[in-house]
Amino acid sequence: MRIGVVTFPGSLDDRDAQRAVREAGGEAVALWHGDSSINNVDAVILPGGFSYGDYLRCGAISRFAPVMTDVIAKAKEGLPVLGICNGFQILCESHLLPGALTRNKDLHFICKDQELEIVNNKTLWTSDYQVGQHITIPLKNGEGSFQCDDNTLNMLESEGRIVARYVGENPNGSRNLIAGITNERGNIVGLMPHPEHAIEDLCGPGTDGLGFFTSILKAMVK
Amino acid sequence: MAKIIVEVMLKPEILDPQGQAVASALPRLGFNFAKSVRQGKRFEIEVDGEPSMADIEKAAEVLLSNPVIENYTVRVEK
Amino acid sequence: MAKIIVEVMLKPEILDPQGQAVASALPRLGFNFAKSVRQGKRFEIEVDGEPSMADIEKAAEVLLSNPVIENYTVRVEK
Amino acid sequence: MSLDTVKNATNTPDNSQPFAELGLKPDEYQRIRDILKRRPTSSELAMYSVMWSEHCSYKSSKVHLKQFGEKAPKSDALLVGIGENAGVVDVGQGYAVTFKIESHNHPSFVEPYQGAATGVGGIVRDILTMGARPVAVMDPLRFGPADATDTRRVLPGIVAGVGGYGNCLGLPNIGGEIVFDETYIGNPLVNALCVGVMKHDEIKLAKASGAGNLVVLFGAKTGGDGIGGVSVLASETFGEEGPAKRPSVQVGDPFAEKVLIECSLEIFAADLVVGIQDLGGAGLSCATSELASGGTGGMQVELDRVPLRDPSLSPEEILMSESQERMCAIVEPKNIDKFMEICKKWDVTATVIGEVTDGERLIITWHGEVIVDVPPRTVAHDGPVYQRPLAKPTYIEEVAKQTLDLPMPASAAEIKAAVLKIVSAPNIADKSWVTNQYDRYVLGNTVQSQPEDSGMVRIDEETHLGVAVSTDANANWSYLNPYEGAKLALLEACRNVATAGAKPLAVTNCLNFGSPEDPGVMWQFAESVRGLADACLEMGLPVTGGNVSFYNQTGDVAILPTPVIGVLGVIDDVRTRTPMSFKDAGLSLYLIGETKSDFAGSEWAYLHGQRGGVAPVSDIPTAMRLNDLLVAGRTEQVFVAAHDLSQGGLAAVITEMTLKNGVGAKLNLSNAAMDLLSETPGRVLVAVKDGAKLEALCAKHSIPVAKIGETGGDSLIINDATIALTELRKAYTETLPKLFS
Ligand SMILES: Nc1ncnc2c1ncn2[C@@H]1O[C@H](COP(=O)(O)OP(=O)(O)O)[C@@H](O)[C@H]1O
Ligand SMILES: [Mg+2]
Repeated sequence: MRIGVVTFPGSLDDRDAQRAVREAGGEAVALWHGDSSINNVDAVILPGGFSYGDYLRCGAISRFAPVMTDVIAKAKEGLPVLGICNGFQILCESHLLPGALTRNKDLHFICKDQELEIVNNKTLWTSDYQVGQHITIPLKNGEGSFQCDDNTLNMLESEGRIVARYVGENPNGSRNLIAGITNERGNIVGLMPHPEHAIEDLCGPGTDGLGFFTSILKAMVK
Repeated sequence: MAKIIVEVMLKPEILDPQGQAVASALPRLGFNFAKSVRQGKRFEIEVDGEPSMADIEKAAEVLLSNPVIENYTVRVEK
Repeated sequence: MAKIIVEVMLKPEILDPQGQAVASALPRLGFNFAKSVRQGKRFEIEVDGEPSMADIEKAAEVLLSNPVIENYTVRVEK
Repeated sequence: MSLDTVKNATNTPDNSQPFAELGLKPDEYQRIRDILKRRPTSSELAMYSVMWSEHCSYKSSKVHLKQFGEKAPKSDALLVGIGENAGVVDVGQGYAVTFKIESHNHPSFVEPYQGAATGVGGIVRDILTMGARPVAVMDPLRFGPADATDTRRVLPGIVAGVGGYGNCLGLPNIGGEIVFDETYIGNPLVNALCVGVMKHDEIKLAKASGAGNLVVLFGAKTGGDGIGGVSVLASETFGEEGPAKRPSVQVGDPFAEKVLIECSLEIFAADLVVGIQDLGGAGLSCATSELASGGTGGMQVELDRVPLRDPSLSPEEILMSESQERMCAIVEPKNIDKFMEICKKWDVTATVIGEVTDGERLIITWHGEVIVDVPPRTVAHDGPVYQRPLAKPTYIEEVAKQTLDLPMPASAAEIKAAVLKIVSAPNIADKSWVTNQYDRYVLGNTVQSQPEDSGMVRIDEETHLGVAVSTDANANWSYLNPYEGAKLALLEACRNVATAGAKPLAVTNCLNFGSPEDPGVMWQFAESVRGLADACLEMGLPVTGGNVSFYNQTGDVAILPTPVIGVLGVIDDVRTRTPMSFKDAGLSLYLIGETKSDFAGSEWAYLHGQRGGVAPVSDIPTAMRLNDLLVAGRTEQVFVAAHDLSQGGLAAVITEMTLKNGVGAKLNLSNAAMDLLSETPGRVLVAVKDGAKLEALCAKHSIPVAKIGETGGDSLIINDATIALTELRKAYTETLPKLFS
């Protein structure tokens, strides 16, 4: 199973995403923002970071990277894509996912271990979790507040497209405590917290994040 | 050489924590004139020659603003 | 009810990484009209009654802008 | 103003020049004329003035810093010593680690966000310049009183700046300090530390050798940033009304730096540079003169090739500009195409601005005319050296005579009140309001970060080799006794590293003081350096580098002498490190080390407005045995948890240990007030399963140890005083958010 991890200028958690893929038993393939294609990897991860310095709007400039043309086209045909943090922002800017991620309500960058509830395990990236399962993984961003209009919110809720919610106090002002969402088809997932930083006990809050990576590997052998 | 101004503001229904922060800071400093504050972006673009307004509108729409949460206005400054 | 607009821009001599990033992104999207881009802030302040312009100027200077690196302009919108 | 060429300078020897405005003394100006055997051109004058400033030439501190070299213990671990951008130590398995602290105090007072941000950016480039991949940062900070209005302006900005820049670079922040004291109002201290890792054969040096090799400037374009800043900022004391000369501040672009880091590391990996230097203080003046004098001496630069952000800059300004995110490399012609290719890949502007030449002169031209023709050593290294007058300040004897009069809690109610008072004090209270604004996870190798005693990162995923770093200063003790204060700061930093189980290996420092023109301040400085050098010698630890920041004073009020000491330790298997806290009930709590009545300079004394008394005196042999004990106890897995006692004493430590995992503790103390609040150095609180094993270990290292309680429950019980953890947590965590949210 070859999972591509795209590195944009300013990507930071790309190596960590690759490590997570390997920990889960997959093969991590480094993709470059300037590449014209994703050279037939089976899935793509858009990693966290500050691509293009988060200037203008997070993900607004990366969205137009050459490689994104191929990512967007194939994602629409069902290619599994996981956007983590900055990757989630890029997916929203690319309109592969609805809504947008805006400044945290207290205007600070937040780095903390965040409890989440998995509310949809039908996506290609969450099948290894139970619905209602609580996991704790790092949240670290300055613009993680999920915002959208009421219609979009109702659609996401009614179609069960919310993947994970924050548990406890709303850390950043996201509507309906949304931490992650998916598209109709369930192949594209955007998640604000960082599962790739919760894959070993030593350097993160446990291993709760590994499920996102094992899920996709299982989904692809099926 | 002309200067183009693009102003981008969050849509009214979208939460604006920065504007709110300013609104609540003002009274603390003894300024009580503000009923509400919204914070947005302002771009000053220097252009040479006569660029097509259509181009600039397009750039404002696809790059400088995010239609999901923001509105924009474009004007040429004399 | 009047609306006050405060525009805050980095002083010309101060580096503007955001504006630079936009300026270099535009051509990649096929927009070649921009010679330079500066990005600043725009505040829309709703006020009731007739606030003293002096107050608003003061607020712009001490809170809305950072005089060390930024300039501001204040105007009332009809 | 017409171009002042060398020819012009020779023909107009008597033109008067503004050397004083540039911070040069008449005799310094005369020396320049003697060196050049003519008057300097305006560009040469700019270079000399900025390179001979306090900040760049260390003219007041040099004679004292020498001791770090002279007294230096011989250490096989030291691969690169003082004099380069940062020292490099061998940590085994072929790995080399470089680390250094730098200050950005005055700029952070003027513009907190940008000052702090560019401070981080500067130290990271120093580390990168050594050929290393930066892997972590730390930020020792000092502020005025927590409730002072200016602190409310400065602290949030500085914290946002440290985070804004470091987070965007993808460097985990693994530690630092936050201390509040009146003397820092108007003089906040922003010290930034960076750690970098490389293989031995990847070390790079700042030297321009090999005639015909090319001088390449790459990174951001040059603008008017902080022109003269380096001399003005670091050499002019602040008047009452604020900074005497407000510099045009430098604005950082962390994205540009992140790209510059990746670009440089790819260039290093392809082995495309002969020498490399970052552009920090003094910009091109520093980079060109240091590179040239680091090599054979000859260099020719065409200044008009430098890519400009602001085309109106004059040659003098280009030489002095402190625009951030720039590097200067020496590249063999055969490698230049590959070099440019990599820069293109990363979208980094790179320009050949000159070449290395035979001979010993640095020659800079502007549109073909020679505007600089100097022996580079005279600019970079032969700056003035001052023997500043020293005088022991009169306050030293006075404070030593003062006897402290402090409340000593005895009853259960008093004990409870005292604990809640001290753990809610800004200096002791929970700092997560600050540290939660820093990314501690990025790069995926952070084993320990705040609030552990030291930051720890894994440097090899297969072998689990890692390093631990701690920075410490106890300015209250340094104020009472600068010599002992510096020693005690070193001992504390070492202990913080050893507490986690890492072996102390090397030392860096950032010496923050008032005006060197004040003999009393100069005495504090000299005593601090002497203390640190003596302690390093006795402990066999090399000083690998550091930084000096003078003029931290408002009017004639200087900050407390604040020598921030950074210690790097190595740990062979990070998986076995000793954490600061326990998760289980039923463990025995032992206090290692002896508690005396040490209240001078303590937080308890500070809270009662008393600065006097006699500081503790360091006991280095015992401290070294304790460190060995802590490392041995880790290897033999004797400890479940261990936490170093420092500011706030046992009261602070037991609070942090119980609240970390929400497991309570019960302590039986014979002399509650002293046991809880005294700050006797050289103590560690440990939680163990097997007390006998611990006692044996302590006996073996002949260190006193005593059982003082056990873990468990949902409160902290001290003799007959009971504090519910919920109440303790409230007191400990509410302070900073209340002040700064
Ligand atoms: N307090 C100090 N202790 C040890 N070395 C120091 C100290 N202050 C400065 N140095 C050393 O002097 C040299 C020059 O310092 P500096 O000019 O700050 O270097 P850079 O400009 O690269 O930051 C460096 O090697 C630095 O480590
Ligand atoms: Mg340097």
